Amino acid sequence: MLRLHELTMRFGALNAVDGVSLSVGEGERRALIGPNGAGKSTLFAMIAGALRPSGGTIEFDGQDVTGLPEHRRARRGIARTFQHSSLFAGLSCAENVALAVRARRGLGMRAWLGSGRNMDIKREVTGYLDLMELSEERPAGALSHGEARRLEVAMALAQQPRLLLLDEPAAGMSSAESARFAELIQNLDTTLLIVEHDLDVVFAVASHVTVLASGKVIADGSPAEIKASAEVERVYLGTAKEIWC
Amino acid sequence: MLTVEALTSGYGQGQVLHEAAMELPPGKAVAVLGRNGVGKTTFVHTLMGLVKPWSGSIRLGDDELAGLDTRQIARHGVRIVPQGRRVYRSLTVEETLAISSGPGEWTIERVYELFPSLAARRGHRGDQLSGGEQEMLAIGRALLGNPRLLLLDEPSEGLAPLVVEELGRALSSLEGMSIILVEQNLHLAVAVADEVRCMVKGSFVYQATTAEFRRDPAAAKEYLGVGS
Amino acid sequence: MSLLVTAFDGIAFGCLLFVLAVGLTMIFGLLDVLNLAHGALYMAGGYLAFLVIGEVPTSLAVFIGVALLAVVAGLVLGGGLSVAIRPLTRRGHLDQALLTMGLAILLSEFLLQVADRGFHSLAAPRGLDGSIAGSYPAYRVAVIVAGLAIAGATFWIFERTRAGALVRAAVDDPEMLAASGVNVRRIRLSVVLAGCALATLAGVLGGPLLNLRAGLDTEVLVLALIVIVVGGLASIRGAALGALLIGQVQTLGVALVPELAAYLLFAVMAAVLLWRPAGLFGRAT
Amino acid sequence: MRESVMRGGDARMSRLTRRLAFAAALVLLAAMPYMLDAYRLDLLAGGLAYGLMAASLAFLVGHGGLPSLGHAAFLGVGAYAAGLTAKHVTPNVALQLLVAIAAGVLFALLTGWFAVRTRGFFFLMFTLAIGEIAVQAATRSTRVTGGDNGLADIPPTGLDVVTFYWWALAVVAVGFGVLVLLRDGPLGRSIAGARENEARMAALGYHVTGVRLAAVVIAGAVCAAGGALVEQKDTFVAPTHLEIGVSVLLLIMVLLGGRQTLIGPLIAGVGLIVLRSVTSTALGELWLLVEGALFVICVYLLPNGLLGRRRAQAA
Repeated sequence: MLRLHELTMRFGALNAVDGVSLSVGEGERRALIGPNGAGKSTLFAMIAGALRPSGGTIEFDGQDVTGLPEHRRARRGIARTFQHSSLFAGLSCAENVALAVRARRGLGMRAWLGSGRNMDIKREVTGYLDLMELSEERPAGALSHGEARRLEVAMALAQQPRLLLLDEPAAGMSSAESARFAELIQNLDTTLLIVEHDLDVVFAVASHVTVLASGKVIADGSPAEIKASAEVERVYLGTAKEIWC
Repeated sequence: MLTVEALTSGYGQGQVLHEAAMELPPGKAVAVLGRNGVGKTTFVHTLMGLVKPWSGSIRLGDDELAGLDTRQIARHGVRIVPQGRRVYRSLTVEETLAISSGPGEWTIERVYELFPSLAARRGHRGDQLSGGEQEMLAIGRALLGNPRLLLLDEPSEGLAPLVVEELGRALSSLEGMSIILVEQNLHLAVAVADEVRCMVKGSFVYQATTAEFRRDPAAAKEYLGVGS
Repeated sequence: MSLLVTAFDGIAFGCLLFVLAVGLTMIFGLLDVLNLAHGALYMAGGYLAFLVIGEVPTSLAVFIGVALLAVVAGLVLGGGLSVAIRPLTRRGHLDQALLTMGLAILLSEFLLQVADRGFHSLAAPRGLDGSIAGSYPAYRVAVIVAGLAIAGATFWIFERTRAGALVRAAVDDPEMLAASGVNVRRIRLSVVLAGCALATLAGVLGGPLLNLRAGLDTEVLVLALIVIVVGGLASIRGAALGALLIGQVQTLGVALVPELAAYLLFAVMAAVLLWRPAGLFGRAT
Repeated sequence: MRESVMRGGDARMSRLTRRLAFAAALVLLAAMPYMLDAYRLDLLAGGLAYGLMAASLAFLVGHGGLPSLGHAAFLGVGAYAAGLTAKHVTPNVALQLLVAIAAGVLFALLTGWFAVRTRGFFFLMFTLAIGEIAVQAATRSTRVTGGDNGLADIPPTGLDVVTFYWWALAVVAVGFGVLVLLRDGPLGRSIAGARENEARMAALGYHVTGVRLAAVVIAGAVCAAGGALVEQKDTFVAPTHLEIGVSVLLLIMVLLGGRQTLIGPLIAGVGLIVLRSVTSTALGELWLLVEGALFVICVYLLPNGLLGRRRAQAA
C-alpha cells in the first residue's frame, strides 16, 4: 500500500535519509526505530508531504505521490500525528476533532451547514473522543500531556486514514500512560507506521519493525527477529563489542 | 563538586525529569547514557537554566544554581556545548572565540592548539564550517569561559568517525576538568568519561565507574539496547 | 540629464532611508519587536530642529549641534520605548506592534500640537544651501556623504568590532550568548538606543528634503518597512541594498510615472516577497 | 476561540438569549428616528457604519489571527466604488452598495493573495504598506479620484435622514449577521483552525492559504459595505478616509470592544464615533492625542477589551 523507493533527503552535505526502500502492506503495523539522527523524523516528514525528497519516489496505493503537497496527500488517506503535540490549543477537544471530520467530508470551506449535518458531525466527533477516552468541552490547551497525545490520535483517526503515521506518540508519557496508550493503539484496525522511542510500546503494538541508522535501513523483520538481531544491538550499543573487557 | 538532587523539569505540561539525582566528583568526567527520549538533553538544559527546574536542587560547590537564569549560571562557571552545536552563524571563528573569551588559563591560542583545523578556518563564518569544525568551535567557545563545569550534549552526533576520534582525543586531553558528557556513541563516552550514569524515563538508575561499566555488558543491554 | 539628477536624488533619499531602516531592522532582529514608532522618532528629530532653529538657514555648526541634540533626544526616547515595551514581552507580536503604534500616535500628535499642523521645511545650513556642478543642490550631496559615512560607520561597528560581534551573536542565538555569561538585555538596550538615535538623526538630515507635516511619520515608516521587507529582517546589508533600491524606485517612480508610483512600490515588495519570501538578505525560517 | 472555550455546556441556551438580545437591540435601534433629532440620527448612522467596519476588522484580527494595520484601505475602496457608481452609473443606493462589495472582494483578492502568504511581522508590514499605498494611489490618480480634494460632486442619495438611517441600519444588521453566521459556520471554524495551528490544518487536508484568503475576503467585503455607507451618508470621499489614522481608529474600536468578540467592536465603534463627535468642539485637535492615549491604555490594561473582560469574569 505504501512503497518507498530509494528515498533520499540531503541537507547540505548530510544525507539524512539515504536511499531508503520500504513497503508497508495493507493492515500492517510497522514501527520505525533507530538512534537519534537516524533519519526517522525526516523520513516521516517526506511520507506525510511536509518535506520534498531530494531523490527517490513515494508510492501510495499504486500511485506516485512524491510531488503531491501535504493537504492533497491527506485527502488521499494519509494522516499523521506530530512529535510535539500540535493541536488547536484555543479550541475545544470536540472542535479539534470536528475540524478533522469536516475536512474529510470536504465541508471545511462551506459557509454554512444544516442542523442535520451538524448533528451528524457531532455524533462522529463524540465517537472518536470516546474511543480515545477524552471529554468534549475542555480546551485542547488545558489537557494533560497524555490527553493531548490521545487527542492527536483522535484527530488523525477522524480523518479515517488508510495509512496512519504516528510520530513518537508515547513521548513524555508515564509508564502507566504509555501502556494504556499501547492498548488503545492495538485496538485500531488501520495500517500504521509508527516512530517511537519507547520500545515497550513498539513491541506491544508493531507487527513489523524496521531499524534505521545513519539514514539507511539496517534491519527489517518481526519484533522477535529484531530483538534477537546482533546488527541492531550493535547500532544501539555502539560500534563493537571491543569496549567490553 | 556538582550535586543534583530530586530534580524535576519539563516542557509545558510534559514532565521529562523525574527526581533525577546524581553527583559529579570534582575533576571527573561523567558520561550520561540512555536511550533516545529519556531526558538526557533536558537534564543538561536544566543544569544550564535553559529549561527552568520545577523542583529539586543543583549545587555547584557551595552555590545553588536551581532558579538562577542562564546568564547567572554561566557566571557561576558553567558552560554548555549544546546539541546541534548552535554556533553563531554570522560570526567568524575568530569573532566567536573573541567574544567568548574571559580571564583565565584558556586563551584563543590554546583553543587553536587543541583544534589545529579550527585555526586554519579562523576567518570563516559559522555557517561556512563543516559539522566537525562547528563542534570544535562550540567546544572552544565553552572552554574560553574557563568553566568549573562543562556540559557536552551529544558532541559526536552526525559526525564522521575520523572526526569523532579527533574529538575524543581532544576531550580526553582535558584531564582534570569537571565534565558531564551526554553521548549516544559508547566508544566516545567510554574513551572520555571516568564514570557512567544511565538514565531511564527521566531518572538515573545506574551508576558505575567506566571500568566497572566495561565489565558489565548486561547493564548496557538493559539500559541502552533494544532487547528487553 | 534630468534623469541622472533624479537618480542622484534617489541615492540621497536611499541614504536617508538606510539611516532610518537600519535601526528598525536591528531592533526587530534583537528584540523581536516591530517598532512602529520609528517614523514618529524621525518626525521628532525634524520637529526638534524646526522648533530650535526655525526655517531660516543657520551655520553648519549650529545645524550639526541641532543634529547632536536630536541624537540625545533619540537616546532618551529610545530609553522610554524600551521601558514601555518591557511589560509586553510575553504578550505576543501584535500587542507589541500595537503599543509602539499607540506611542507613535502620541509622539507625533504631541509634536503637531507643540508646533502646528502646517507644512514646514528646514533650511539647508549656510555653505550647503547652494548648488554644485552647475545646478545640483549641495545639501543633497551632503546627505549622500553623511548617509554613506553613517552606513560605513555602521558596517564597521557591526562587522569589525567586538561590540558588533556581540550584537550579531545576540541576533543569531541569544540563548547561547547568555549561556556564555553575556548580559543580552544590555545589548538589546544599546541597540534600541542606537536605533532610535539614528532615527531622530535621520529626521534632522531629512528636514531640508522632506516637508515636515502631519502624516510624515507614517510615510517614512512605511518606506522604511518596505526597505526591510525587501532587504530582509535583521540584515544590515539588506537594509542598505533595500534602501538604495526603494530610494530609486520611489524617486524615479514619482518623476516618471507619478500616477503609478504607489503601485510600483507595491509591485517591488510583492515581487521580492514572492521570489524570496524572507527578503533579499533575510533568513529562511 | 477563547470564546468558544468559555461557552460551556449551556451553549444552546446562551445562543438563544443572544439572539433575543440582538433582536431587542435591533428593534430599539430601528425606533431611534422617533427619539433622536436629524443631527443625532445622522451621527448614529455613521457610528453604525464604523461599528460594522470594526467588527469586520475584529473578524480578521481576533478570529482569523491576521493582524491588519491597513484595514482603512477597504473602507476607501468601498467608499470610492460607491461614490464613482453614484456619480457615473446609478443613483440606486443598493446597486452602489453591491458595486462597493464587489470592489472590496476584488481588492481583497488582489492584495490578500500576496498578504496571506506572509506571516507574523511580514503580514503586519505588508498590510500597513498596502494601506499607505492605497492612500497614495487615491491621492495621485487625480483623474479618477479627484486627488487630494477628494471625489466631489457626488449626487446625493435622495433619501431623507430617517430613511437613510434605516437603510444604514439594515445594511449594518445584515452585514453583522453575515459575519456572525460565517464565524460560527464550518468556514469560520476552519479560519479559527488556521489561526491556531497552520501546520495541523494542512495535515488535516485544508488548503491553509485558501482559508486565510477567505478570511481576508469576508472582512474586506463587509468593510467595503461600511465604506459605501460612509460615502452615501456624506456624499464625499477623500484620501483622508484611507489614512493610517482611520485604520488605527478601527483598531482602537477592536481593542476597546475586545478582539475575541464581534459585537464588542461594533458597540465600541458606535460609542467612539459618538464620543468623538460630542467632544470634538471641546477637544479640537487634541482628540488625536486622546486617541493615542486610549490606544496605549487599551494595549496595557485591556488585552481582552471592555466586553471581553466582563465575559471572562462571568465565566
